[in-house]
Amino acid sequence: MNLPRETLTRLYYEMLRIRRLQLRIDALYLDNDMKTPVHLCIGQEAIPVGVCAHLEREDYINSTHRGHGHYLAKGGNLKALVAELHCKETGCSKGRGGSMHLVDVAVGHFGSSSIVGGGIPIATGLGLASKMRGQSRVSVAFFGDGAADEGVLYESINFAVLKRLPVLFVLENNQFSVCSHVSTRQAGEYVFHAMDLDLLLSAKLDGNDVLAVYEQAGAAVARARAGLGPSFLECQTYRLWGHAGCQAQEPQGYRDPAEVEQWRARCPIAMLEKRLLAAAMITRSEIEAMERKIAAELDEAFTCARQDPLPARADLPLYLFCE
Amino acid sequence: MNLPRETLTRLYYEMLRIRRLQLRIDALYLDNDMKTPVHLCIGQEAIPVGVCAHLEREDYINSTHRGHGHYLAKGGNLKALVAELHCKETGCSKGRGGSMHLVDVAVGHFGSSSIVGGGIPIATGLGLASKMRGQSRVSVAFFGDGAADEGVLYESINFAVLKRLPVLFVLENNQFSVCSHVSTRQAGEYVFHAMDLDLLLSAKLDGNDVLAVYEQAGAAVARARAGLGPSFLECQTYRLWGHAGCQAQEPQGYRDPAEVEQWRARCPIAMLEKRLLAAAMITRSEIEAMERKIAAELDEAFTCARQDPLPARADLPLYLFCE
Amino acid sequence: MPWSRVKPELHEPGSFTENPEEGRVISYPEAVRDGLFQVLKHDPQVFLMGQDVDAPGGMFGTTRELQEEFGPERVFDTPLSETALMGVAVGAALAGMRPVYFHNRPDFLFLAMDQLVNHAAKWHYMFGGAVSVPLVVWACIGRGWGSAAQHSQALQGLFMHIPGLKLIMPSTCYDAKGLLIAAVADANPVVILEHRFNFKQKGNVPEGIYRVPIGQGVIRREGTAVTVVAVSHLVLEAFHAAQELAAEGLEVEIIDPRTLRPLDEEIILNSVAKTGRLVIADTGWKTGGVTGEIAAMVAEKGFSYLKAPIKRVAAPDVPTPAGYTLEEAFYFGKEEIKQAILELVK
Amino acid sequence: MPWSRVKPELHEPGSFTENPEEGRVISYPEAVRDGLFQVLKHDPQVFLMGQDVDAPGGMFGTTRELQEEFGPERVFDTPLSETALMGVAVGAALAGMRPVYFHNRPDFLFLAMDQLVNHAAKWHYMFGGAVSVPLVVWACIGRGWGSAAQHSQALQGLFMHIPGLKLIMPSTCYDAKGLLIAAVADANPVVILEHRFNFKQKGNVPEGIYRVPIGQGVIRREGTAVTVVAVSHLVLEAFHAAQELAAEGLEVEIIDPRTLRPLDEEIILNSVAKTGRLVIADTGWKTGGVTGEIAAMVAEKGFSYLKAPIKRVAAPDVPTPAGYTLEEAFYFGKEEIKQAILELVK
Ligand SMILES: Cc1ncc(C[n+]2csc(CCOP(=O)(O)OP(=O)(O)O)c2C)c(N)n1
Ligand SMILES: Cc1ncc(C[n+]2csc(CCOP(=O)(O)OP(=O)(O)O)c2C)c(N)n1
Ligand SMILES: [Mg+2]
Ligand SMILES: [Mg+2]
Repeated sequence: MNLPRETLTRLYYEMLRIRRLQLRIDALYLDNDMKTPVHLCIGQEAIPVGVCAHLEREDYINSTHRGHGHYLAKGGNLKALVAELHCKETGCSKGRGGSMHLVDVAVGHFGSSSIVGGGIPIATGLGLASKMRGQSRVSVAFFGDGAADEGVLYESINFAVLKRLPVLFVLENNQFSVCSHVSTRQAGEYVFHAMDLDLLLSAKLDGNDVLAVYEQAGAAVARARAGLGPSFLECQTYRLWGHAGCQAQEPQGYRDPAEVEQWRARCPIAMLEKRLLAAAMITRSEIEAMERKIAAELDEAFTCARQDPLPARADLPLYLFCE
Repeated sequence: MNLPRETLTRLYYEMLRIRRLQLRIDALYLDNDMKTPVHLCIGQEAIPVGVCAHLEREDYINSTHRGHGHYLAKGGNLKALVAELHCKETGCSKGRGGSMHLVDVAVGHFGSSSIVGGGIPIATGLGLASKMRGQSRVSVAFFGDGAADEGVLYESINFAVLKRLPVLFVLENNQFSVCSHVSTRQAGEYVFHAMDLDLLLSAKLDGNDVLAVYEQAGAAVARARAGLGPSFLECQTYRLWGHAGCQAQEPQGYRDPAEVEQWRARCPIAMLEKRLLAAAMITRSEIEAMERKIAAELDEAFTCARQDPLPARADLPLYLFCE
Repeated sequence: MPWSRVKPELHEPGSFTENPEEGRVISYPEAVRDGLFQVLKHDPQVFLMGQDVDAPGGMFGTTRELQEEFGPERVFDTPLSETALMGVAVGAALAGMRPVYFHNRPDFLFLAMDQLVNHAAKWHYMFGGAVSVPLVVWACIGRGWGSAAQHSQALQGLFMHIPGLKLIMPSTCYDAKGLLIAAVADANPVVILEHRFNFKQKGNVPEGIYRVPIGQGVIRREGTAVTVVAVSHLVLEAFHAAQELAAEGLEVEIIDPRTLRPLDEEIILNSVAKTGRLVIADTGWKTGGVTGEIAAMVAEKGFSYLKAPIKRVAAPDVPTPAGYTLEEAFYFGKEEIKQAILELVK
Repeated sequence: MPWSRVKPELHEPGSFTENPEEGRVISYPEAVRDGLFQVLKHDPQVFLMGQDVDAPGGMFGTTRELQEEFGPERVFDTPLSETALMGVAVGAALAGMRPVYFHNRPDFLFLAMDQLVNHAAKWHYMFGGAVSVPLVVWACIGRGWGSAAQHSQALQGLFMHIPGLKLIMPSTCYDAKGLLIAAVADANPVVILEHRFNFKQKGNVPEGIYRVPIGQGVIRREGTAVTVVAVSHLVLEAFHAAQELAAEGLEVEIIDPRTLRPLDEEIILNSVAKTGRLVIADTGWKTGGVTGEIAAMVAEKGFSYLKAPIKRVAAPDVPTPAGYTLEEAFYFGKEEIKQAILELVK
């Protein structure tokens, strides 16, 4: 908590904003206006926010199918995101990508893959470009525990370590890949924690505590900017919603409702709110103001998105090649 | 050295036999009778011999492009190997595979891949079959330091650990992948050494000391048979010959001749011979007898191979599918 | 995944499935599940692996409760390690097991290509017949609701090119079960590509074990005017197109190859010999795909039969777009097939 | 690798390379190296990565001493991590670098298919043009000395099927350099498949920078009797076949597409319009490959021109055998092309 008030309230605001967007999506999803497979990160907001708080506009991130949080935390355009969810021409991917394929090059977001693990080497390559050009840009790969099953993570970390690339490998361990618990896919700790810390700075932390994420990410980003090489941050968290779609669509029987409740009690936003209020660093009315601001922003984004034009069928061939 | 004399002389004999075969290939290669890309394991004989000494006929191994040693150490048919090098119908792969694709199912050798790392998951699958059937068979994956760059190793070890499969991952670290030194491909120790030993028994050992290999492999095989799970053995060694072809064909300039000389002085066969002679566990005349026996065996194999029939061009379509 | 659920609907009357009136009628996913159930029950060497095969939904219902039925040793979830696990399946098959490896989407097979193409497909040949790989790889082509470029690829054109692989694309509930059982009984690596749109069907599916021969096509509808070779769910689209054209007095013959490799060339050539006109419809990209091979085969071996150019109805040569308006432009069916037929006869 | 060395030999007289008499004549590997040298020299965004690109041999000579020339930052050896490193190249390309990724053999690309097909090929489209991937992937098809099933695959048939990839297969020293330079200048992912047999050539190669346009075929020899579309080193084989047939009074037209995707359909159709007869020769497997697509394209768009069945001369549908007698049976060239031509005219 020994952070400036502005920083703390900013972290709170960013998490709240991501949460509100997703609850809005959840509430409207069954209207079928968003014909796109959404993967909500409700409960996991602390990770993108805590990490991206250290990033400059030109720093790179790479995201996943569960990418709304990363996109917003990095400063991605909200209206373009909501329009994309509505498959509109005004969407960040012009309606060609949908929820799983967000992009905003203006803020260093070069596109998210829905192939699990697919973004990890790409983020590594963005880091390589930064280093080759002698830039101080860092590159962050966000990925889940399912992606950590893929050999490409081992290969990418090895390459990043070998070249001391300015890359953060941020594992969002929410313990599930669809309905598959991590214990049915991995035994023991991730081996990367055991690497020589000088080669790979690694840490395992509470991904629902935004301050813990903020602190560790700060060290990792500083290390990367200093040219000392990559980091591996395992953030333990939990998705409170189902794997895909809205809450009403979650299949039952693959996880214990009691477990969900325990994690609900550890909501990253509620936890920070409690501490901020206790420390009198924020007031209820300030929070309400934030809520109003976000609600207005969302109202506008959704209104526009609904009115925005759809891609023309005749434009199907566009963008196959870059001229 | 506290092993029975028979075991020690057997280890010596097996290494010598592999060495002599390869020197014979080297000597004859430029005659162009063996129109196949040979990858000799001269200097690395201790690893296949030390490991396979613990294996039963029905245990599984999987090998690589540099597979002559594994094939012989596991008990593969010598004449069928030499015939395969000559692309004959009598070859272990009927002349369809060549030097890089050896097989002898009678001794649990289910085929070697020339895709680096390709055999690692296959060996893991053979181990899975053994476990599913409640058999005590173990499965050994031999592979090099180049293969250890591949993510499939990480994935295969994770799966073997997860299912506690009876698999030995035997890394023959000869420090080179073709002309590329391991230091240009890997930084620091292989992460697998850092795994919880109960999950993955790991060891780093002198791969030129057959007794060290024998001892560690013994522990790993016992562990596998007891159903306790996989092992990872990093055997440090060196290939005294070039990557491929005969000695005369080795390109110059990618490694220091002095380095080669240092390793030549650590020839696994010479080292064991010295110790056996010193301990009076073997005599010069016994060694000469071995040499004569091997020479005769090789003479016969090469004579037959030269006389054996070539595959008929008309048989090209055979073996596309198993009926 | 919720966004890829489908609700079964009975065929409209005139369905081409085997005597839809009599016998047991079940849904397509149930037919696949029944096939899996039979092979797991009758052959102890068979096991089923794949991500979430043990999930409540059971891979669109095809694997529902099979783990409860046969236990976690024989039906198990896997890590997301497609490369290694394809190799694991190859290794188990080499030892004589009969792995059935389920994938949610063909798109993910790109991670397993090395083991599937460089290893499984070559092992029997490369070792002169000493070993064999009785492996079944199953994946279901996605479509709709913004599945987009990485969750909707119809990759039969790639697999059809690989010697050593067999390639199956069923179009009916009956075949889905019968071909799956035949694939598991086959001593070679077999790829089965399903299509989500097939899953809407219900059809006649006998109980117990039966096999549909691999490499044998079937005439779904007899006709004399034009031959339509259609793949997977497009067989049904072609069937409906043919019904409408019959009203206009145009009799279209519909060939369902059922297996693309080996391809039943004879049944196609015989039909073209009769009609002299050929339309080929495939869900994959047009360029370099299935329609290209079938057209070339006929242009080579049945040229003298042809009275008109060969028409190909296939996916536009672009990645699948996410947006539904663009999906409408990308996908095709009855109307486009009808159009192609009419262009050939006018 | 020693077993895959080649010694350059000058074309026999009658070579079709651009005015072989005048100008600078260098070997094929030198031509590729010259292309790399030029792009590395003139564009600081270009870098070269690949296993053993820094080795003494220099990837068959194509990368010889480039590291000494441009330093280890811009020309570097890589770990054997084909999956990740293709993604690394994609990421660097997204940032605006121009990676050139060399592979010893196309066979190894099966490990990189996910990044190449699911990512590189789709990135520009999937994000509505917001990003692009200027990436060149180079690999050299192996042949002979028992290269066998995993070191000899001619995979153009697969890459030709993928929207979003461009695919180049040069057949002359001149084009090898000019197309490489064009590929590096292209803003999209481009796959270049070389063939070891091309490396035996020497030919006329101008100094400095020049580009051969991607998507433009060339007539290697004019003729009126039969059109032969040949790919890569088979262009030379076809050329020699044509020379022999000319003696018999048969004038064969030879089309070298040079790029398979985009394919220069017009040059092929125009030629068939003239000759009415078509032979297609490709080093890849016959079924579902390049010859299938080209044949289908003509059967669709140039049907009325055809006076005879289309003939395909392609690799037998089996994995490549190791033994030299079987290699003789597997591979083909001048004689088989000649045979196909004669069957069309008799
Ligand atoms: C290579 C690959 N395999 C499987 C899938 C199917 N799939 C989509 S999302 C998902 C879950 C991934 O889990 P994780 O990486 O932990 O991310 P999370 O959904 O938990 O955020 C899976 C398996 C895929 N998209 N890509
Ligand atoms: C996937 C793959 N990448 C590259 C190659 C080319 N290649 C053949 S052998 C070899 C060296 C492999 O080194 P290592 O695994 O250490 O085995 P060693 O040759 O040292 O025994 C390479 C890179 C290949 N065959 N497969
Ligand atoms: Mg997860
Ligand atoms: Mg090595």
